Amino acid sequence: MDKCLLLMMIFAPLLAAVVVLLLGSNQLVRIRQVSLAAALLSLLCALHVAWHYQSATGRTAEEPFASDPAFEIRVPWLSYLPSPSGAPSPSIEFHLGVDGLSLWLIVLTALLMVSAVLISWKSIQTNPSGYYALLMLLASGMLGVFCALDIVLFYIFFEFTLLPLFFLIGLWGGPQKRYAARKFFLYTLAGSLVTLVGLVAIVLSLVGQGQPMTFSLPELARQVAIQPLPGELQQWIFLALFAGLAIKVPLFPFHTWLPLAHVEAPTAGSVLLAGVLLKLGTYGFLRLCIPMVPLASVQIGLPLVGVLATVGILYGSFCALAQTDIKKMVAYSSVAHLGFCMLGLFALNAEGMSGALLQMVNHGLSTGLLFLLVGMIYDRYHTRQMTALGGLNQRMPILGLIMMFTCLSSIGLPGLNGFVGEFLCLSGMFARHPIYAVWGTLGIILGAWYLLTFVMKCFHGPLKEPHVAEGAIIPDMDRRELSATLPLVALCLWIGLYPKPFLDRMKPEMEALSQRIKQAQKVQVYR
Amino acid sequence: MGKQAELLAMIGVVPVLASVLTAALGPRVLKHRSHWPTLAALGYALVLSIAMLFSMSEGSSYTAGFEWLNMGRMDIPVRLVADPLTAIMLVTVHAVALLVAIFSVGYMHDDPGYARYFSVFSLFVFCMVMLVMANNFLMLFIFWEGVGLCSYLLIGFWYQKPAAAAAARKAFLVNRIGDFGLLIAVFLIWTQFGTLNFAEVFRQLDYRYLAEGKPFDGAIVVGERMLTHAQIVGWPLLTICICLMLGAMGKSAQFPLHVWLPDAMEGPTPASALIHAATMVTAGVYLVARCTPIFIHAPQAQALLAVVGAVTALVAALIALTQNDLKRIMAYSTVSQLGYMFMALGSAAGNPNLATFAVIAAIFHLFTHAFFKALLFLGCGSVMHAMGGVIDLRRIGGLKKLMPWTHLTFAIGAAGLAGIPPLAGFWSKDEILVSLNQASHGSPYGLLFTLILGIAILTAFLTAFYTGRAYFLAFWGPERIPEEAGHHAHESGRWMLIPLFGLAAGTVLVGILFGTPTHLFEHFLTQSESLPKFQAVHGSGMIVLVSILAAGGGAGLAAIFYQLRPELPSRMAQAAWRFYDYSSHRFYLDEILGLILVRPLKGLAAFIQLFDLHVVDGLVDWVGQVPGYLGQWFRPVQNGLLQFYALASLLGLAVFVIVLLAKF
Amino acid sequence: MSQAILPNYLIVGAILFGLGAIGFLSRRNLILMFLSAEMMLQGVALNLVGFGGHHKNYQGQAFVIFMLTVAACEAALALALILVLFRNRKTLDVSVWQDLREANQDPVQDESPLLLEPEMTPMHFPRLTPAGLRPDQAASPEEAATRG
Amino acid sequence: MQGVYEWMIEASRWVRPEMLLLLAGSGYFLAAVFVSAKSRSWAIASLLIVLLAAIWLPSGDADFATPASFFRHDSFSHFLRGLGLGLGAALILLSWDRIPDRCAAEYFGCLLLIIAGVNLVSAANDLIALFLALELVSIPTYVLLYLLRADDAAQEATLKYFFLSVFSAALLLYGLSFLYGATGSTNLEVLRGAVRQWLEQESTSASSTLPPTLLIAMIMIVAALGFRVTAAPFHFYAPDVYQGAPLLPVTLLSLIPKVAGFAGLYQIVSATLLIPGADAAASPLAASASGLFWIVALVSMFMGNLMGLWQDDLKRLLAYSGIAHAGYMIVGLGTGCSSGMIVEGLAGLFFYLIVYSAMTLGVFAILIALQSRDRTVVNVDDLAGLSKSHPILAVVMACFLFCLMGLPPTAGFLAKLNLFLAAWNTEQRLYRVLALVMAVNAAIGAWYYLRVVGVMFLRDAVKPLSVRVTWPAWIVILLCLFIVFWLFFQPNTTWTWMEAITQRR
Repeated sequence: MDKCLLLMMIFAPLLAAVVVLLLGSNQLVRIRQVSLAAALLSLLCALHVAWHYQSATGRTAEEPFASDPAFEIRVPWLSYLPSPSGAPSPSIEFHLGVDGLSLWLIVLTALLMVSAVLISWKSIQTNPSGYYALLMLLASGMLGVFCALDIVLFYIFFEFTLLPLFFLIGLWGGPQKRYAARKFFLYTLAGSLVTLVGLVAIVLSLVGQGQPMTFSLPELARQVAIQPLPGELQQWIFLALFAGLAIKVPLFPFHTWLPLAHVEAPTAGSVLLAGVLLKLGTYGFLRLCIPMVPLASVQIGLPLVGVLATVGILYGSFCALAQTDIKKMVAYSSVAHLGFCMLGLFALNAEGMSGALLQMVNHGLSTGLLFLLVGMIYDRYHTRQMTALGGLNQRMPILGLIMMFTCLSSIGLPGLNGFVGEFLCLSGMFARHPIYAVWGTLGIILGAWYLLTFVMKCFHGPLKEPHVAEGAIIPDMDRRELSATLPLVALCLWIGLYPKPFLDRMKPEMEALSQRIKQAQKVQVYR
Repeated sequence: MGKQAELLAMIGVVPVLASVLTAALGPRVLKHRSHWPTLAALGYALVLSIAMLFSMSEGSSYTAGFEWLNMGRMDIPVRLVADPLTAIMLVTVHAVALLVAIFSVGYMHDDPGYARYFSVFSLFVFCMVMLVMANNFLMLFIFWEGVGLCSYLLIGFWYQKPAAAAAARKAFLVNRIGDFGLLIAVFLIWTQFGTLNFAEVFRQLDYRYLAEGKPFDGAIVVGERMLTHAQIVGWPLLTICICLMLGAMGKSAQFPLHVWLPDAMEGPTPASALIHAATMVTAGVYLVARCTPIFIHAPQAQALLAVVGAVTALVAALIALTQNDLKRIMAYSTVSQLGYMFMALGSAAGNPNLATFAVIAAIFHLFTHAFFKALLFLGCGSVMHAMGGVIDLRRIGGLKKLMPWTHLTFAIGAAGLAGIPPLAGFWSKDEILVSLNQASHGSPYGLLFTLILGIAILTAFLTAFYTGRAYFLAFWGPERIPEEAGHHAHESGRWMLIPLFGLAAGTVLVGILFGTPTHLFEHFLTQSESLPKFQAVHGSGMIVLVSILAAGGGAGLAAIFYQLRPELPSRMAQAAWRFYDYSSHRFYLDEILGLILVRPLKGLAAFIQLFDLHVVDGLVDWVGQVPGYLGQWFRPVQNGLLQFYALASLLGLAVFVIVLLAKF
Repeated sequence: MSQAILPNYLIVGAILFGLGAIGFLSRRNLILMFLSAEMMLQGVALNLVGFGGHHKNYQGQAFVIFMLTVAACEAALALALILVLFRNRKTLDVSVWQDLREANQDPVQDESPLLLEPEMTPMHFPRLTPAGLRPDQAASPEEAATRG
Repeated sequence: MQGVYEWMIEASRWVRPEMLLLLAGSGYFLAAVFVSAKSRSWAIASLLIVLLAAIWLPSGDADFATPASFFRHDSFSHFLRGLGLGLGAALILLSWDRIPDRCAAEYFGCLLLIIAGVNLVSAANDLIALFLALELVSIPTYVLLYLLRADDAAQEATLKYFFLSVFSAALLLYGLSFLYGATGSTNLEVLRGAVRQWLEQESTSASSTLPPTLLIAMIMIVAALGFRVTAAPFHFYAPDVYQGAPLLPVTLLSLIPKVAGFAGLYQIVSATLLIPGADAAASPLAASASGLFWIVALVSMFMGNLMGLWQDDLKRLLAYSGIAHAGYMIVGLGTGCSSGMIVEGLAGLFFYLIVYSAMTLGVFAILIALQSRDRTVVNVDDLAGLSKSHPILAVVMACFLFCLMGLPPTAGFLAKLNLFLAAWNTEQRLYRVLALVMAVNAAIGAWYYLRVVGVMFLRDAVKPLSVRVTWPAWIVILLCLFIVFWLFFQPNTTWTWMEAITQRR
């Protein structure tokens, strides 16, 4: 039963996509129900996995991660001829599993899917079957990335997510949707193809060193630990991986597709884009770069990412400050927040990396929430201009409250989720390289600046609404919208108030990874 | 131990329960009874904290606590600790909070956000007590931001008012600058000491080692590095102290980060009384006092602290001279008094033996200030409530007869602030002056502290003067009542008067009961384990005399100016027109900050936005077009001529042949 | 065949092949181009025959036979095709066929016209004398035309 | 030595299906003079004949090759003949009702001959047979190109294809003549033995005495067959011819010559370069050839993709796409030149060839299905609004295009992945660079495929398409779709097969 859980979680949305397509666009109610049911089923599976997940003990630098065997699925998929040494036939596998690195991201994805379905409930009227089918496909892809433990399978899911999102943006997006969709697609695709070369290089360089060929990520991590790749090769591989992942994250200066895609995407698209898809990049760094090429991560990753992430934090914040379009502001704030995330990741110690992972979840929650709420505002007023809105707190107190909450969570107020992540990221980086951390910390001032300015302009002060139809009273959040947001709010609070259960489940992996880095550095010194 | 632990836990838990309860039930169920959970909780917590105070002789107490965050070397439990310093803070907070809460019942009674108010109020008390009970820097930081949040929420309580919304944002942002410093300090402490626990850090910095000039036996293991004592005590400690100080400056509204506090008066007056006068703004003072063992090792930082305090005290007092808004005067006065406390805290620079006395002086002033400043604010609130929200001294006056009780208590508070003996302010201010006087003798910074002492005395004089001015203008002279007052123009009700009486009693009594006459406060506070060994400092008669003279002089001058010879002030103002102008415009500090900080940053933001759009994105687009250009470049090859195609193929072939044959 | 002769075959073959290639590239008359290509094939044939002699087996010659067959086949097709093309454009110049090219490219203009521009004047075809007439009695073609 | 008769029997023993096709094709030409039948009848007959040929196809289990035989049959030819017949059947289905009755017999006859030709290329065991088979593909193709339409464009296309094809045939023959000259035999098995012997001598003697004739032969053959597979710089005709000729012949042109060309290249390469047991590094010829393929692959990929960016004409676009894909496949060929790998470049090449056939056929099938008398689909923009008028077709088309891009979950991804793995596995720095170049090119290529997707989905038609897709077209389209996905989800069988066929020789 447990073995099938991951399968069910990933393929329930896929099945729903097919069903929805078969239903056709006329049966709007059915379509929504099926999609919601699939999303909920996925979420239930994810929660079940999270609940029964056994945190591994005794992770070592040699074996920094491996799936909880209770949930692992491994089926050969594409086998290559056996190596001359007579080892078993190496094959690309359909290898799913869950470990401390992916657990919370899986839960986050499943949770955000439910919200995404709910938020699209009314705002999508044109061709709903296509829309929901794509949404469901996207869910499958995203869950697949986090569950994949085979390097090729990982990449397959990684790439696959591009397709549904391309159509979601291109078909249901704003006025510039075609440009946005194309840019998003091509930019990220171009990067990730280079990443593919890097992945191939990892696998085959190990074969070149006489290791048996394998595509399994845990297996590769172990091989790399036993016999690290030569330093120069590591650097090349790092750069190749960096090309795709940095665009996906997006790190400054590779971020320009993001504001465009965010602004043009429909609300659910923005939510998932910010909430999950950007995490694919950071997750890729965590899953691929750090364990496979630890030395290059220290040698070039740290200075490169350190500088870019720091610049990104400040740069993103300043850009957000200059925006009058709310969605664009949130989009730029993502650049800043992911800067924190990357800063923590490349602190390369347990604190920083766990902070980064937690920050991924946090960003997913709070930026996801922000996009949901902005979407609600847009649904009501059909504008996202700060200048056109004001004092909405009086019209919609609940929305105002949740927006306030979300902004506070996003600016890293202690007691809410953002703080724990940012704190761990920055403290990790501070221990590694204080200068980056100090500059990064400046970001918390700027973050408060633009978000509170937004709250002040739109929710405080005298009421100012753009023209709405005669006699229409703009309603506050209804039950559907509340059920889309409240679970996220609750999770924000939980992580903020008591992060330990979240951190505990990633701890063995994180400490093993940091151990791995230390080991790599040591080997370097002795060489 | 166990009993104390329970006490501590209860003190922490009770207000938050009240807050949650009010938030959950307030709008629907409790409505106009929303204050009861808060009052009950605060009352209960006050009793508990007094019990705690009395059990303090058993030594510091801890709760067991639970793991909150544990990752890598970062290990942060939620664990409460109480030592005398905490106990005093707890009692102060709870006492003032309870009285202010009672006042609020009357003051806020028909506000639509009644429940919201009390919910945030309780939340604030929770954060504040947790702040003082935290046993490590991270917990402290968390609740440090927590009180900031509550402050933000209460300043922006009437969010419909643009001014309130702007003030709230300003408060939060300016505080964030301070928090930035504090956060850096936390990181530095963590990397330097490998722990964030107060006791652990202080143990590593034990004063004895420094006094004896010995290095630690062994070295401190910080991360992978081994640091010797000398390495820690050098610039890292100085940086830590300056960063801590930055944090304290933000929260305690020290120059130049004080700009948020006067604006914060947009919030409800009782909230101002509690948060922006008595408790939250003193968190910075508490932080520095708590970190005395660190500051001792960085005399430069302490001197800087004193300088900042002195500048703040003087500037704020000068601004307060000419303000017409009663609450604003009080706000500047708060800033000024906080500057006083900073001066005191800094007075131990280069003179470690004075440290404990300096802390005692500062905390004592904090203690007394809480009473009389809360009293003054509530008095303002009472006036405001009666005057229909108008508090401009040019429009009200002669309220003596209309509001006798308010007048009386306000007078007591004003006298306390001015430092008229034997009220509380006199004793605490005296101790600070003594401490400064001591610092000006026999420390490396003697000359500096002589100057600061002068500033302190001048400030004392100015304080007495502007307090007197406010008092006389509001309560004496011909009766002036603005039309907004309407039917409210009468003495406040019981709910509002009782706290006034309570605080007035406190103002009268705490100085005599705990101050120099009895030394109770001193004795109690010296039990703190983290403070260095106490060395009694005896005040000189000279200082007392100067202090009394300054207070009396200032008050007397005010009486002359605003009661006996009302035409004098305007003549003075004309004579010193430029100064008057500067002062009444708060020395244009907001404008200057806006000009050198806010506007450049906004300009930068606009520039970066354009840069992003045109340069970064333009570059990306350009790179995206490169393949297209290259393709364009190749296109003429496909010119449609058959023979050209054949020729090109043949040329390609020839190249292959040549290249490959050349290889052999 | 002795060793020494093979290079001669190869050289002549290469020359033929090269000449053919050059002709293919430089001739603009479709028929001449095709003949040039045929000439390349003759070069190959010479090569094959030479090698066959060198290796003392018949495979080279067999190859040549097959090759010639194919060449004949192609020639038939070529002539048919060229006929169609000529009908369409009234010229055998290959460079008139450049409509299919990369969009927005200018057509390549001839600087010099084709040297052997086919005369488009009416041609005089010889006529066989009809049966039963003496050659001198046969009418001249012009007369025949006027007679209808 | 056998008698001529036995020799002929021996030679024809393995090619019965092809003989059937040839006979049928020739029969058509003859019958057309006397019989006037509907186009559909010819199509049905052709389909039946192809099916019969497929049934007759000997199984690929055993290797019947004997050194002397003119033709041979092994798992490689079994696979490629199957592919050829499959493509033939698909082409017949696509032509179902689209051929005017007047030239139907000639059309289907030529088609059958071409199928026979492509099969014989892979069955040939002799240079002469190889050459003849290749010509058997070419010559009917010339006819097909202007059989259906006799306008200027079609004539020009035919002219260009014909002349350049003849030119390339000359190059091929020149190369083959040197191959024969260097080894003394036209039989591929004998040739292989000779090269092997020479290599053994080579390894014992110190000096490198590679006859330059072999190298020239290699280059000439690569050039000539590069023309068939549209590899740069021998690709020039492709865009013009594709643009000018009618859709059906273009479909054929984009598939059949590629299959035949790669089969021929593999035949030559496997005979002269892939010597089992010989160390790749020890063979200077293999090193030169892989260098040659490196350049050809690089230029093809860049030429195809960079030029593809500018195309509006769909057929021209697909021509450039074909050039680029030829480049990818040549990467596989080049990596295949060094032996001892786990992931065979050659297996990757043939895997890619299947996927390429499926996806290209799919795209062309949809284009053919969309043509109607009053509304032709010529330019990319003509596809606008396809998602509204033919939603399913648009989605299927998008699948093919994503497959061409190489995105998961389509077989295009695995095909590219295998080539990546192969390219990296050669341990040659140059080929690693090529892997990177492939990645870059895949990204560039994505641009113009995506443009088509974008036009189909994100733009509305000026004049919507209203054509009904016929069932034979649906069969082909869905079959291609099935292959495109099936090879992604169940690649193992096919991949193992591909590895097997390339290991056999």
